[in-house]
This record gives sequence, C-alpha cells and structure tokens, in this order.
Amino acid sequence: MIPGPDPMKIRYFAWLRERTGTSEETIELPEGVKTTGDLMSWLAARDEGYAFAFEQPETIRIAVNQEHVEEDHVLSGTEEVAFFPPMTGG
Amino acid sequence: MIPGPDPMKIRYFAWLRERTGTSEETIELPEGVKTTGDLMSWLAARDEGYAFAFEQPETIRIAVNQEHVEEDHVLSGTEEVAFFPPMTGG
Amino acid sequence: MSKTSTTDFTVRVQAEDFDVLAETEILTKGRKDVGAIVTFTGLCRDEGGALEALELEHYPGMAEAQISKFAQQAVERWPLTGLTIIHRFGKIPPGDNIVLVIATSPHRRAAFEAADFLMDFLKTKAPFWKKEHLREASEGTWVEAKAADDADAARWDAPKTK
Amino acid sequence: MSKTSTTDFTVRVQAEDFDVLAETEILTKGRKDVGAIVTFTGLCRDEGGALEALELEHYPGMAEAQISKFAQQAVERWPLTGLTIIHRFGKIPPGDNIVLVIATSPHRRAAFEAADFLMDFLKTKAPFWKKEHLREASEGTWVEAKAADDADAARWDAPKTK
Repeated sequence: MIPGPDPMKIRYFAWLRERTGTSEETIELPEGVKTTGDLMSWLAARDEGYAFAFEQPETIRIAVNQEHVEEDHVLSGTEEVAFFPPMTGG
Repeated sequence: MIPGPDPMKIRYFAWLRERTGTSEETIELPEGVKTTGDLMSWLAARDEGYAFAFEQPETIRIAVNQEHVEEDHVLSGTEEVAFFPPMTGG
Repeated sequence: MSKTSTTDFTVRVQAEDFDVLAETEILTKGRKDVGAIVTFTGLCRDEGGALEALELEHYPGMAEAQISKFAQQAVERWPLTGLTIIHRFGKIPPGDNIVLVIATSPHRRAAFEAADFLMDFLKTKAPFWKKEHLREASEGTWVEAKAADDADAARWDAPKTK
Repeated sequence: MSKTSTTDFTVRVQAEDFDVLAETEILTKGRKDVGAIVTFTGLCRDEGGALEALELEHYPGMAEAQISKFAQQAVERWPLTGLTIIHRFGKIPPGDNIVLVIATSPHRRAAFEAADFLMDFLKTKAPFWKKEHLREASEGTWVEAKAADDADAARWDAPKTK
C-alpha cells in the first residue's frame, strides 16, 4: 500500500486570518505543490477571500514548524505552516 | 586706595584632598600666578604633601566656579577653583 | 571562573499584566555581583486621545520559541547575570504595559546593549501583531511594520565571516 | 504640537537610597503618551566578596550643576516625556543602589539613547570619586578612571559643523 501524503496544518494570523476567514485548517499537500511559494499560489486560487489574502505574496511572512522560512522552502515533512504579515510586536 | 586681590577659595577632592591634607582653603592670588597651571606649580612648591598631590599635573582635572577648565585658564575674577582626579561616578 | 554554561533567562507570553519591581527583585535578590540593571517597559500610548485600545495577536508556541531564541543569543553575546522578557497579548488600553525586558550584568554597557537588542528583535521578529482600535472608527486597523524597526534590528548583525 | 519648551527633569544628589518604582510612577502617573520607560540602576558589586564598601565623594553644587547640564542636553536631543537622575554619595555596601536614570518617551530608541548617554556622562564628567574599601586592607584605594568610559562618552559627540 502506498502511503498518502501527511496532513499539514495551516495557520493564518492578523489580516491573513481575517481575509481568509480562517485561523487554522488541515489539508493534505496538493499535487504539484512543492514549496511554500507554491502553496501560496494554490491557496490564492481557492476563492475571493484567499485571493485577497495572498494578492501580494512578497509581503507575507512564512513559518514552517514555527521557524521563519522563505518562499522557496520545500514543504515535504512539514507539520505546520503559518502565514502572517510583517510582525509588529514589542 | 588700590584694592588688593580678591580672595579665592581652593577645593581639593579625592586623593588630592588626602595628599594636600586639605579639603578647602582660601588664598589671595599670588603675584605671578595668572592661570590654573601657574597655580598648580605654585601649590606644588608649598610643601611635600602639595608636591606629591601635584606631581603629575597633567592627570589633574580643574574646575573654576564649578565649570571644567583647562590649565591655561586665566584666574582673574575666579571665586572658586577646584582640583581633582579624573571622575569615577555613575 | 570556569563556568561554561550561560546564564538562565525567563520568557513569558501572557495576557496578565506584569510587576516590574517584583520581576527585578527576582534577578537581584541575595546577589552582590550585579552592577547594572536596565529595564525597558513598553506601554500602550493613546495617540493624542484617538486610541481606545490596542489588540495584540500572537502565534502561541512560536512567540515563546522566538523570544527564547533571541534571549539565548543575548546571554551568549553579553555577560549577563539575569534576563527576563515578558510580552502580553490581548486587548490593552492606553497607559497599560505591553512588554518588559530586564537585563542585569556586572557592567552597564552589557545590560544596556542586551535590553536594546532584545527590544529591536521583539519588534521585528517575534510573531505578534498589533491592531489599533480608534475611538472614532468601528473597524480596527492593523499596525504596519516600520522600515526603521528593521534598520534598528540590522544594527546587531554580526559581520559575515564567509 | 507647537511646544517650544523642553521637558522638565529631576536631578538629585543624596546620601539616602532611592525608590525606583516610586520615581517611575512620578513620570508616568496619569499620562497616556508614554510608550517607553528605560530605567538604569547602578549598584555596588562586592567584587567576588573582596569589597566591604564603596565610598563616594562628590563636589556639592558642581555635581548637581553638571548632571543638570547633561540632563538639559538630553531633553533637547531626544523627545522625552520625563527624565529623572539620582546619584548617591557616602559609604555604600555591596548590593546597594548608587545611581538611577529613568527616561520616558513616546519612542523606545529615544528612551534607550537618553539613558545610555546620561550614564556615559555621569561616569566621566560628573564630579564623583569612588574609593574601594576591601575586607583585607586597612587603607581604601581610589578607583581609577577607565579609558573605555571616555570612549563610551565620545560616542555621543555631535559631528563638528565648523
């Protein structure tokens, strides 16, 4: 038996959460999606809210398993990916 | 009547106070003493304790009327002059 | 001293307020090797009366992990005797505390630099987001990141060795 | 705002201890325009158990005047909402407070830089002298000024305009 892809949790914060209407969801990595950049393109194609959230992917920060990564980061083995705007703590 | 020189207070701090054995004294500006540097030379010639206090005049900080000055500062009109080592506050 | 381990630090991400005095005493009580204490407290400003509250969203887990990463860098980079970092989340009214950094050290420059460094990194790299709720607006507005804050954080980059 | 006057500041030179919390509250109570509080507290270290006490001598009158001069420079250079500087004199045992600087501002960099600037100038330009009394020695020793402290103070020199 060929194992299916592992489920991956996606989290959205701040205006990405508001625009997607989602704080977290679990998906199986879709065919053809290799990197965090691919995943943003795939999510943007889902519906209007997601398209709005990801309309400027270059402004979005990404964390994989709670570590900052770039959009060429390869997703295989990822348990949790998060998308959020530039941080404004402190 | 020709007025005499105004009295001037001299203050000594830290090891200058200890070496001169004096925390403050009032003198009349001696003949030939024009600058703070001249005054240090004049004081150094007084006795052994003063000689020890002023043996390295370049390390001594000077204040005139409670403002930092250099050793070429002209003393006329000075009410208070103070000699002390480099400061170590804070 | 042949101590090889670095100083412990405390990191907390919490909704509740913090007590600067109590946190300071934890770092200094009973010790006589602390020459300098620097505390930074960040508070919510009312922006000339316009602001009703700030709402602070965070990424639970990653927030603690990121702050701990910077704290570890700080205790490796400066000779600290203690370090505490507390960052609040939730709705915070003007005048209330948001963030606390306390750095203690035998030496003043180490305490200043460590606290300054941590604040720059909290501003730009810790997963927190501020939303401003104004008195005159029904919708809140997300605060935009400032290029000046990125520039501040870049001050601490070590010269590259390769 | 068309404010032309600079912020008031408090300078005290005293034998008694100070209360960091009470001094901080004086600068923040009832205000909602303070975004950042930086406090620096300088304490007497015991130098690995060797030190019995520090004795701090000062030049009364000039000490207050010099500190006030630097405080005035700080409120002109940075947008502060409050500034308090307290420096103790007399015999101070290990673990006790020596000096306090509190700078408050809408902005964190202003508060950090003002406090840092003031400490550098207190170290090198305010007329205070420290004598160390060691447990094992009958005579005290005057602490020597450090070149590193002069270098720290020189960081704040404005580029010359002529």
